[in-house]
Amino acid sequence: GQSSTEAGGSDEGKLKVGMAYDVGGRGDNSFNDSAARGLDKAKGEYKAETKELTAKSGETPADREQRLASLAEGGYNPVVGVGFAYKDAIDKVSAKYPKTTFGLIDSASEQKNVASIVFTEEQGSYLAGVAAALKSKDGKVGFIGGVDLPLIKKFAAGFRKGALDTNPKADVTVQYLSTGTDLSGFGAPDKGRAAAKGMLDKGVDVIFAAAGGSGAGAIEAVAAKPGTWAIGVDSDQAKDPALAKYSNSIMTSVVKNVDSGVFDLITSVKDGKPKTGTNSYSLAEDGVSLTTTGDHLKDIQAKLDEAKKKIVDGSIKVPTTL
Amino acid sequence: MSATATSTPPPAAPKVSGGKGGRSRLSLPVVLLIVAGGLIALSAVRAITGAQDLTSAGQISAALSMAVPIGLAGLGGLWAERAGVVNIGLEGMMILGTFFGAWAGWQTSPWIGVLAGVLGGMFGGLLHAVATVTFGVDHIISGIAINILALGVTTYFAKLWFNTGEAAERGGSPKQSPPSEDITSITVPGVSDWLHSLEGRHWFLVSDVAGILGGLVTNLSLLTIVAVLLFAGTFWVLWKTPFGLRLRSCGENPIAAESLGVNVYTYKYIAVIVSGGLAGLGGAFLSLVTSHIYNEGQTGGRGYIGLAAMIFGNWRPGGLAMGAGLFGFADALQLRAGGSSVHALLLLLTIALVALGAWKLYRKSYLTAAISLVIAAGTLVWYLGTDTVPTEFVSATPYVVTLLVLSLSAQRLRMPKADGMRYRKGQGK
Amino acid sequence: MRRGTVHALVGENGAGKSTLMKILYGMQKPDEGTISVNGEPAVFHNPGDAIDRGIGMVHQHFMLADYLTVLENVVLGSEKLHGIGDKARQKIREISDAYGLGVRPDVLVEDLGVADRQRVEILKVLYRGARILILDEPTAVLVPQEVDALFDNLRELKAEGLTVIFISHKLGEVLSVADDITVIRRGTTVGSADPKTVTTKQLAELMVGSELPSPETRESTVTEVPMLTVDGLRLTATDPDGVVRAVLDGVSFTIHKGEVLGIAGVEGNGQSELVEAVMGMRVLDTGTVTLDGDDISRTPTRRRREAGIGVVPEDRHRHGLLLEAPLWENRILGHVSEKPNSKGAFLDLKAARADTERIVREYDVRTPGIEVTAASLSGGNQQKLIVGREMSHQPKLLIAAHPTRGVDVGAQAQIWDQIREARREGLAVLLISADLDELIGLSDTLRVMYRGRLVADADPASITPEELGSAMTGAATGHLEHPADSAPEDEAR
Amino acid sequence: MKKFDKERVLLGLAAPLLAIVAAFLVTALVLAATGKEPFSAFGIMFDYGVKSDSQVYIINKATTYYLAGLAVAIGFRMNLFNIGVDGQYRLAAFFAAALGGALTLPGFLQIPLIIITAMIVGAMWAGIAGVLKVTRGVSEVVATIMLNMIATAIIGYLLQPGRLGHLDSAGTKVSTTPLPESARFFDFPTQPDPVWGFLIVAVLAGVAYWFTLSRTRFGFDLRTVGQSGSAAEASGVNVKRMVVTSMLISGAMAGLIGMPTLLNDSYEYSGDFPVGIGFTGIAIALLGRNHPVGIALGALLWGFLERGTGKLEFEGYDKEIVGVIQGVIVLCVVIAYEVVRRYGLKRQQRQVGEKLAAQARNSDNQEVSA
Ligand SMILES: Nc1ncnc2c1ncn2[C@@H]1O[C@H](COP(=O)(O)OP(=O)(O)OP(=O)(O)O)[C@@H](O)[C@H]1O
Ligand SMILES: Nc1ncnc2c1ncn2[C@@H]1O[C@H](COP(=O)(O)OP(=O)(O)OP(=O)(O)O)[C@@H](O)[C@H]1O
Ligand SMILES: [Mg+2]
Ligand SMILES: [Mg+2]
Repeated sequence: GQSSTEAGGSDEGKLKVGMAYDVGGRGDNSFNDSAARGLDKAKGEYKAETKELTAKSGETPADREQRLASLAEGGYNPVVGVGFAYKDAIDKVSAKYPKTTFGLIDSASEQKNVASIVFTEEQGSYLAGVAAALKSKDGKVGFIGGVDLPLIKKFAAGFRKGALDTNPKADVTVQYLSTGTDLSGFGAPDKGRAAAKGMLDKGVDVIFAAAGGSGAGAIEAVAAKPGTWAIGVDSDQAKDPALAKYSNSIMTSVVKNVDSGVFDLITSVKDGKPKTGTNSYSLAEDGVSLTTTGDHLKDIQAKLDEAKKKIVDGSIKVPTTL
Repeated sequence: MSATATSTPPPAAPKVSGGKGGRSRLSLPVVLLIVAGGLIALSAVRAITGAQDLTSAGQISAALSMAVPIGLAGLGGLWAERAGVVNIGLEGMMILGTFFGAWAGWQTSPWIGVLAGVLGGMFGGLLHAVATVTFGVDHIISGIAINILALGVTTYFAKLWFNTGEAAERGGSPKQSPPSEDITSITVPGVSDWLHSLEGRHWFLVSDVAGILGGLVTNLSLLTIVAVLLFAGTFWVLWKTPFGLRLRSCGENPIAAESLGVNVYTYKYIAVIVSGGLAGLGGAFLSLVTSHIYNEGQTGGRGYIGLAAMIFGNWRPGGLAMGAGLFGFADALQLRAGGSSVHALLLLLTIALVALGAWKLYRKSYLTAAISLVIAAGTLVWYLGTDTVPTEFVSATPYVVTLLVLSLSAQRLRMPKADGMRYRKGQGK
Repeated sequence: MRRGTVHALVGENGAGKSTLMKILYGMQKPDEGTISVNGEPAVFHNPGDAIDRGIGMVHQHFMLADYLTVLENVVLGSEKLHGIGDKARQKIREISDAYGLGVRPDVLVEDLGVADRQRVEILKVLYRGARILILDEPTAVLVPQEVDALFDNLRELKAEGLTVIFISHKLGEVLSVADDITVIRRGTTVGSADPKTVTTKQLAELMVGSELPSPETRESTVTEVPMLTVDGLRLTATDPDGVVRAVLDGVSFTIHKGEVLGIAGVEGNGQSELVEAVMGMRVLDTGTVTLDGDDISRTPTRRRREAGIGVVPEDRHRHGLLLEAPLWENRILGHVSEKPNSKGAFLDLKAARADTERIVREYDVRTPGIEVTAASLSGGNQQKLIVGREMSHQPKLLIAAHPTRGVDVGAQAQIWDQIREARREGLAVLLISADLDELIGLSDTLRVMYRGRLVADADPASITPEELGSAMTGAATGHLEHPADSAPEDEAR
Repeated sequence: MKKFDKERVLLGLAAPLLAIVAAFLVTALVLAATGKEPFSAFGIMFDYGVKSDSQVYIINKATTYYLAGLAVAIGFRMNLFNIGVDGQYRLAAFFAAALGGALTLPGFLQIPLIIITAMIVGAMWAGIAGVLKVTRGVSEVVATIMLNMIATAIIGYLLQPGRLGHLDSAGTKVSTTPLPESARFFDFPTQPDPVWGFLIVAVLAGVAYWFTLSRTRFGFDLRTVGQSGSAAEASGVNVKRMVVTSMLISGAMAGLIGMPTLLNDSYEYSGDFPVGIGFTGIAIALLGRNHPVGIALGALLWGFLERGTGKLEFEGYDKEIVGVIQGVIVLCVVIAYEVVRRYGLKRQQRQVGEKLAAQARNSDNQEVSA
């Protein structure tokens, strides 16, 4: 029979950007939203035509391949896969569509026509660790990870290192909400809250929650106890309308500027010089950073800048595993 | 079904004890004794290991809030199964509860959210009743279908209702609702502080009791109190009122009930709808109390766990409460302190196994005794040789415990006799 | 029907007695016709309506919830009368004392024997203040002594002005207790009789429209060759409380080729367990079972059946049939490993179908074909199919548990004939039946089972059902001698 | 009798068709109520679903679903509710992937080894529930639910760098060591995408399922237990052993579920290995009424719906509607089957009664006239 995409055919000249989001998609107030911001910017500046598709939970590699292929076949170029789950799918699909540039967020592909966009989460987390250690009264700080995935462990490792480098006597508690392939830890605010309360009960007074949706629960628990701080993740959580009530307890958020990664990629394609290889967005190029909403970091900004400088110049190496 | 009608009389060999003697129901003093024994052991373990969190107010309070949704789901299961309908659709009804609870909750007030959650669950219950009672579909199959449907519907409507317009501005997303207001929590003024200071002393037993009581009087959500009342209310309604007698008779022998003028369909409908409502309330509790938002996948299988807790509790509210408490306790322990508290529990497990072994030795079942003692030795070695337990094991603990408990006691459990059977009006011979 | 009388309703199996009573009790709706109570026409939509009009029914199969207490069973549905608490308990005691029923309100029904359950059923009806009492085959499961006790109760009720409708197949009983008799056949009234003048024989002929067959075996075919030997059988069961009880103890007997051994006993005294033990469905605690010289005590059921044990189970729906499967699959059931049903590990569907056709023909199973489900056959035809199936494999031993229960007279005679014929060819039969006439008529040897033990034996040529009955209640043990002179009175069914 | 059968077939088809029509009606209502145009949505799904690459996709999806449906159906035929297919296949695929990644043997050895490992692991995991049921009386429903959770924990524990996990170069994804080339299953070189070779295994599994159940003594015994445990026991089936055996077989079949993905697609087990297919299998077994052909149709329908709704998103619909369609289909189908089953039974009883009555009348008349 006829193939679904034969009609496609790419009309050269017009910039068409295809986005394949991870589970959650646009509107997740987090990672995917950040990517979407990059897309929106391109849409505004370059009048790009866009198509956005979203993964659903429990799908197979084949589903992701299908999603990417349908975008590529539809003439979208670049096609961006948001999230490391797209790695294998992009490896395969990019081989089939050599003329299309693919963007892969948070993972690295060896294919020629793939631009891998990775972030040094551990560096951002390191700064969070520094901030936490400085703000904590007696050095007890906590890390809540949604699921014990390597990506989350990167956050944990950086945070711990930052805290210990700042205050060698710091006590860093690390807690994951679920483990392995059970991803419920990313969507269970009640668990985040219970874990945070457990830490608070033990005297922890700064908690960094890299736990997706569960982080809201942790922030809520922190907000209920005066004199304690929460650190958000992925997007500026102090500006998250869902957390507006607690924004005064959110010291800062470690953000990955996926939007600039996405926008840069789109720009490179538009300019006819598509990026390839691994593009690392590190602290140096503000690929990761701490937000300053609420100005809670003012008093320690100098120390943070100093730590940042050391990381950038390489005198501090931040580990990626615990 | 004629099996229920033509009950064979029991073998006529003389019974050791006539009448009620020897029934597996534990009397109140025995239960209290067991509870006291458990408390002493727990307290001793806390004292020895220094895992203070085991009985802290925070732990108990967290355990309670983790236990309530499970307990409510289980209570839903209890209602349905007491009327003879197995409800494995609790999970789906809970999902409906989380969804509708949050949906109404963020727009209006949380109490209206609670109501919406209950109604959502009741709708699921109604579907289950229509399928199983009116159409006679196998209960498990209908339950599974409802779980699939509930997930599909909520996922679709979440995207439609939470990711647009005002909802999106207030922080909604395709997977998440905007937050709703708090439901009032109460703390018993002086008592709570006094207990808290007592707990801080780390005295043997006293501090443990103080911690537990403290957990029960601090920051108690009104909805938790409602849940506790529902437990008591369920016991009263099902065991102390004519309505409850009729309802239970439908689970024991619907044909007999029918022959006495009980409209079995009506009671089954009521029971299953109430069941859905309770599961929905459990869901609403999740999306309105333990968190203020709906999240996709938020129930995380709690409906199934509730069912397990109910079986664990031998189809009785008291036992169910204990089962749910156990799950809640394990969950909270894992989340609050992870490996170290559970590591302390290894010691408790060792003690329990030794006690079991001794008991079995006394009862002359040497094999079981030997097995218990060997496992006890194993856990002791494990305890001494490590200082934390991998989190994966911790998270699996409640499930393993459930399996163990069920395999040790399943034969003593007694479900309603006509539970799960398809009943048709007028099928009696 | 007159007030204050016992009105008996008789008719063969499936005549429509129970159906009629269910209509009276509001459990089924009549297509046409009217019911009048106390001269007023009444329409019952459900049992509740009937109860309101003072009609109470004790069903052929007990309607009790095992896990509820007697009190709960009694007050269920009539909680408005005296609540469900102490007042109700008091009332139950009162009624129980008034009619000498001896019912204890707080025991679980599970723990009661048959006779006690029946009294609970009667109490249930009285508790509701019923003035019209329907008893559907109340005596089927009782031994004669219990029947007498029941009749005493009935007479007392009658004296109180209650009306009793009494259904029974045991015509002797009917004559002894009834004031009026109505006979129905194929769903219509075919006559009435006066119990003072009519004989059981006349009544029986009225019922079936022809002469009654008798189960009597004329000539003896018993040989000296043992076919089944059961020795020192002991079987225990653990109840939910973990208490271990012996359900069979010290059971020993031998059945020879060509012999029918009848086991009498009140239901629930271990007969079912004995059958299961011989079939290999239960693991013996001690004892041996020998079939045709081979020790089969540890042999699994399948192999025992292959070795020549045929079974007509007591509950055909539970143990003998796949109700929703076609007849030919039911023909395979239990003999899947034997010819013609299979070759090696594979089924031989063609041969199985063909053989089913043969059984249907030879055993006169009334069915339009072999593709219909077993559920759509009538009870008697289902039973014929089972008998045909079991006989088709030339069993050495036939275990027949209530082989004619719920079967009409025609089919009954046919089944008896088949058993006799096979016996002549050397079949050994273990016969268990609640129908004492069948038992006495068909058996070569009789044993009585009581509380898991064989407590008495008797010679079927001389024993009467009454004597057997007293042994069944444990009142007599050992060899039951019958005074030689008095010829057994024909207590036809 | 022939006529009888034809009507039965008609009745058999009536149920799923009714259910699907009902499902589309309900979905149309939902779409319309939420302000979307339903009919063009169905048009899009259908047009897209019949395209050649869609067909490949659907077939590949259906391969997995079919195996899942079979695994569940084996239990259902026994009246056993193996809710644990989900945990069984995940655990099986995980261990098979770990083993496959660790070895490099010639393909003809390695592939069977991987498949057999998966089947054994799946069987063992299901067997636990079977053994607990027959020895300790634990309901298989509860036991398998618990085992699902425990399987998740075991995989979580072992799928860590340093244990059986392997961290990718970007440091973000753990998986088992990828299978070597030799351990990959062949593809059918269809255009534009290949059809997975594992389809062959699925078809064989279906044939084996059909043959075993309907043509062998073992299958007869199994079905007997499913229809009436007590009758099976009396007929000489060792019911306890049968429970364990069928749990083992169901688990072994569950072990195959992850294989198409592992051997034809992902070549490794990682955190994004598909989850929840066990539950999809339940839906599909219900839909296909435990019949090998029915399950195949159910699996294809599921694949079609998922493919079609993927396109819907492209056209501005919400693809989550697929969950609604699937849920409604399942609920409708179980109700429709029950109604039809009951109607069929009643109808047959009545027909038999009438036929016999007619026969009886005829013979009566003859006697009278004689
Ligand atoms: N609605 C109906 N339509 C047709 N036949 C029916 C209907 N209801 C019952 N029957 C049949 O009528 C017959 C009467 O059965 P019933 O149980 O009343 O007999 P019975 O006289 O009580 O027999 P038994 O002595 O075995 O108890 C049975 O064959 C039953 O299947
Ligand atoms: N609604 C109906 N209309 C007509 N016939 C029916 C109906 N329902 C059931 N039957 C028939 O009535 C019979 C019911 O069987 P049942 O066991 O009640 O018969 P029975 O009269 O008790 O016979 P037996 O004396 O052999 O036990 C079957 O033949 C069945 O096909
Ligand atoms: Mg009757
Ligand atoms: Mg009958």
